[in-house]
Amino acid sequence: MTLTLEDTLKWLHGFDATVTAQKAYLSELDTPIGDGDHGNNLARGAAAIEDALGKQEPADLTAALKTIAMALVSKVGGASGALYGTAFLEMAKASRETQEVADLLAAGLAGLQKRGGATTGEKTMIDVWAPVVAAAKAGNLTTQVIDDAVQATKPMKATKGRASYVGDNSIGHLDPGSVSSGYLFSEMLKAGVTA
Amino acid sequence: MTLTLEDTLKWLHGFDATVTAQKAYLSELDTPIGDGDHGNNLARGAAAIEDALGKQEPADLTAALKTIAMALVSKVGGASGALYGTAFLEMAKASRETQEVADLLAAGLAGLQKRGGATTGEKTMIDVWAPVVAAAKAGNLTTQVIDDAVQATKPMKATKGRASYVGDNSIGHLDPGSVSSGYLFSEMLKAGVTA
Amino acid sequence: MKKIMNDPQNIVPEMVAGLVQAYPQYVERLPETEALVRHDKASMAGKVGVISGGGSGHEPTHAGFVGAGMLSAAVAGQVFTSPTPDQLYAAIKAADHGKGVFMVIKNYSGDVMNFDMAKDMADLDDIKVKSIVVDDDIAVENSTYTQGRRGVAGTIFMHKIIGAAADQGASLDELEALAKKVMPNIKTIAVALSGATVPEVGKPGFDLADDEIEYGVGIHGEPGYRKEKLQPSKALVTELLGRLKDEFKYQAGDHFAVLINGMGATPLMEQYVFTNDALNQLAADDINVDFTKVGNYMTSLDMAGISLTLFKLEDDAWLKGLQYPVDTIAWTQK
Amino acid sequence: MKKIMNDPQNIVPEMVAGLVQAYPQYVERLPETEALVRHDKASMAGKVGVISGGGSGHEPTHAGFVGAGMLSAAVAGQVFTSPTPDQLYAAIKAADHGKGVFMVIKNYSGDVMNFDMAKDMADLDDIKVKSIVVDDDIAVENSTYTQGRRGVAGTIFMHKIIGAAADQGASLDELEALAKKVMPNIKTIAVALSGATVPEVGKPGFDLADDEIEYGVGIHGEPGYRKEKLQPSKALVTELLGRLKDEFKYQAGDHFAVLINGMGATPLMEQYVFTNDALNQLAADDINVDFTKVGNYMTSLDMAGISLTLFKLEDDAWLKGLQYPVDTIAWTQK
Ligand SMILES: Nc1ncnc2c1ncn2[C@@H]1O[C@H](COP(=O)(O)OP(=O)(O)O)[C@@H](O)[C@H]1O
Ligand SMILES: Nc1ncnc2c1ncn2[C@@H]1O[C@H](COP(=O)(O)OP(=O)(O)O)[C@@H](O)[C@H]1O
Ligand SMILES: [Mg+2]
Ligand SMILES: [Mg+2]
Ligand SMILES: [Mg+2]
Ligand SMILES: [Mg+2]
Repeated sequence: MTLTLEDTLKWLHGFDATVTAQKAYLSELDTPIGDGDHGNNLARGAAAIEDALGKQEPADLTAALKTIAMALVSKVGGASGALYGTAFLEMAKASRETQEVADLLAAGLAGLQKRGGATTGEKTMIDVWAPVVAAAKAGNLTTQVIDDAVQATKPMKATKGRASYVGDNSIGHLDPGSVSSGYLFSEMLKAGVTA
Repeated sequence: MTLTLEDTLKWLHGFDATVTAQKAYLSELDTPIGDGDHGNNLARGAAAIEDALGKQEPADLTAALKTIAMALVSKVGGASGALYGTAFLEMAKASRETQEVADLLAAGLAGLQKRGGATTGEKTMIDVWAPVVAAAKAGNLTTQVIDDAVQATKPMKATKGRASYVGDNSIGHLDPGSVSSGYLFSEMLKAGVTA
Repeated sequence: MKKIMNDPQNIVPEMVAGLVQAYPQYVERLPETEALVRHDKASMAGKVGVISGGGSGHEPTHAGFVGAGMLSAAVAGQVFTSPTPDQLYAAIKAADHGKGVFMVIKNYSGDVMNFDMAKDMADLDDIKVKSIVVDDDIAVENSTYTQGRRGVAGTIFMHKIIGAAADQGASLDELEALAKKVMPNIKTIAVALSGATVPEVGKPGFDLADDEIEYGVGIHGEPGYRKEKLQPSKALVTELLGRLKDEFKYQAGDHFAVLINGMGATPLMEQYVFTNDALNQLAADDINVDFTKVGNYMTSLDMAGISLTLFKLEDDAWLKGLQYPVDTIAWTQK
Repeated sequence: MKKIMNDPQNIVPEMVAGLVQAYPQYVERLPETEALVRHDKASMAGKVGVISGGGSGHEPTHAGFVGAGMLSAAVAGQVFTSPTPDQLYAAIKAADHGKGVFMVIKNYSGDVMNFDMAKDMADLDDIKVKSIVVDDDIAVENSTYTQGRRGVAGTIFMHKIIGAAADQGASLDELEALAKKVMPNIKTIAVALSGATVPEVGKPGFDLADDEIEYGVGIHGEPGYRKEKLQPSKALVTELLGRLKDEFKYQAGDHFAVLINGMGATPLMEQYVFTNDALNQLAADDINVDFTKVGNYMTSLDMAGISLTLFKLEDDAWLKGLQYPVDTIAWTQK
């Protein structure tokens, strides 16, 4: 399936609403193994996206993805600002060549990996993005796939990001960035974008 | 009655013991209307007196009073260090002329008033020293006189010392320096020094 | 009580020992005292000495201000207890270089009496000693019949002005005249978010509920004039600056120096937010703020809170005094 | 949570505004950013710019170190959140005077990524940018397979050394080589008495009981390696210095600089007591301490606690770098 401007706006509005509603929960997840700001960071990002999309009314998919990316890059900060910002920037770039959902998400994932240097199994959002992209490519992305990927970060030991500082104590906690990435993809499905 | 070296040592040992035992109580009295250190200040003084008397074995009354004064002056600090130190210094000076208890205490009181500039009714230790000296001169100093003087500081409004900073709120609290002065004179009576 | 310390009874000598070990280029300890004298002896030659001191628990006051352009010596008493006269006397002797010694005393009966006794001792040595009693805390009612007002954070400005003048060769009489002119122009008021815990006591001097603040507190746990619910920074500024305004009756166009002082446990971030609100309000009132300082200067152990000091710059020379070069542990400027 | 603030969401811009209003002689704000650049432009001419930045809540870090001899510019992110690349890019542009810009980055994935992105942006302008990632916190296990160690208080020494070298005309390559040589010689470890409360969160990142401390905590509420009952200062020194000793394997006669850093709510009095114990122990080990600094430099909001940094002075030039003149809000020396 291809990603349209309209679906993208619907998708991001959904994501922004969820992230805003889950702000406290996301920050709470970030407390035992991080610095307790993931919810605040993303809520700031969500507000910035809403603001930017409202003001700029992007003309096409590329413009929309770039607007989202710039809002994230310039308003979030922290690891997640750089990562989500980079992912959407890479999706924007790729969208000039293809609008295929799986390809766009794959471009986002490649950007994430370049920026953060993490691979799967390190208890980061890569552990959600990678299986989601794989499923999208296979044409069978479901909420089940997403939820399983999120839950799978729980027993992992973090070796990248702030959670790595607590070593073995990171085991047994969900990775906050994976949970928010889970919201991102669930909201995509909810917006009617299938892959 | 005249003050002897022996009685003086007995008196001060009694005072030191009482002050040390009442350290927490005296500091507590100093908390609502002062800075909560009167007990610690005097306990430090008591230890210094014991130490100095132990080391120096004063040969006569004047030497003993001076030793006590110097221990107080150099180890206590705060208002009470200056005041008690001055009082004993003036008593030491006077003791070269007279050993009459009432006269010695009167000399101490004069020193206190010169040093602190307070008169009766300002909710300071003067409110115990002044009636005690008056009673001593009249030859009828009793624990009752002392206790009454101490209790009389309770309804007063402080206009000198730290307690004056709380203005009307100083009303209803015993003055800590008056309580410790009460100990001083009660211990004097207990040591067999009458006046 | 949770404090980084060993035996609370030794906290002052251990603190002084730490300070001297850390900063031997600034301060030296006088033998068997908690009195610290300036290391840079050359900077004192031929000048009036300036000393200060008081109870401990207000760090970096007073030892942090010993150095060229500020204090010649400082004496640390027990926590919240004025130093003893023998130690003050030792500081006077170390600070005297033939021109006499000026003492900056905070207005507490204990301090005043102990400094007085030290002066009496110095008199016997024919060392000329004069002094100023700092009483900048407007939270306390002023009256000639009482002890008067407390000396608090504004003391730092007095140290600076007197230190600069002494460094430029002012005589003892000139310093006294300057201090007397300056003093009524320095006023301070504070708000506390929590009480201070004296190490030997082990519990705070006053208690505040989780959502309570207290206006007008002193720097030794002295209670203030009103408790209320926690207010936003802007409202704190309205209350504190409002009181200062009433005292100064300041007019548009007046010139002031401002000191925003953290009480010990209040982070700089909060102090800067408060600074922003205070300076905005002063600008709205058309006040010229020619000099600002923000930080922990006159603390009260682990008390959380802040004080606001205004210094009315009636004389141009006073601003120059604040800007004059100084080289101490806690205040250095070119 | 009791803090002096207005809306927690605006705490960073309000803090930055307060800082700039208080100290216009040191810093200027770049339009529409929380990036501050040195006011004294002449001091930067013809030299490599040095920038740093990171989440807020560590005041006076980073803006407090902007000035001649130290940083050219600094960027304040949200509380405990690395700044965004556009603001870092603005700081790079302001700091560049034709010789390129050196970035001092603390080792957090967010910081590293955002500074990287800023460098990418500067590349498009042909501004040469190099950097060091500071990772001095030995509480964290080191490994090339992980994020590695955190950057904490030792960062201040890196700022100072690089700032001094840049001021003396070192090239970008020389600064990079210097930073790489210096970095493994700076190591830090901390102990907390209480957690830090992020204003927007409203409760502490971790809880400690009334008699509990935690060794090895980070500066963002990251938990440490062990909780135990409150210990005397001497015992804290034994634990923290013991860990540093193990890392450095130091020998009698070695030369070190020492930074004792308060975490925000810890009074100077306690810091000096700890300093005394630390310097006594180092002296007992026959270590030469050539430079000491004590105070709140790399704080963690309202956390109570202390960190101990040792910097092994393998090269005489490094001590000279620490002693080199500097003129900033938080570190001034002749
Ligand atoms: N190197 C990395 N690669 C991929 N994801 C990362 C990396 N570092 C951190 N993350 C993700 O970022 C999340 C934390 O984001 P956030 O709390 O907003 O930033 P910060 O860690 O700077 O406070 C983590 O839960 C993790 O999913
Ligand atoms: N000017 C004064 N004249 C007489 N007594 C005074 C004066 N000022 C204070 N005092 C006495 O000193 C007592 C307080 O002593 P203390 O707490 O040891 O000293 P400080 O007030 O310096 O903390 C008061 O309770 C009061 O009795
Ligand atoms: Mg986080
Ligand atoms: Mg007292
Ligand atoms: Mg006292
Ligand atoms: Mg963060």
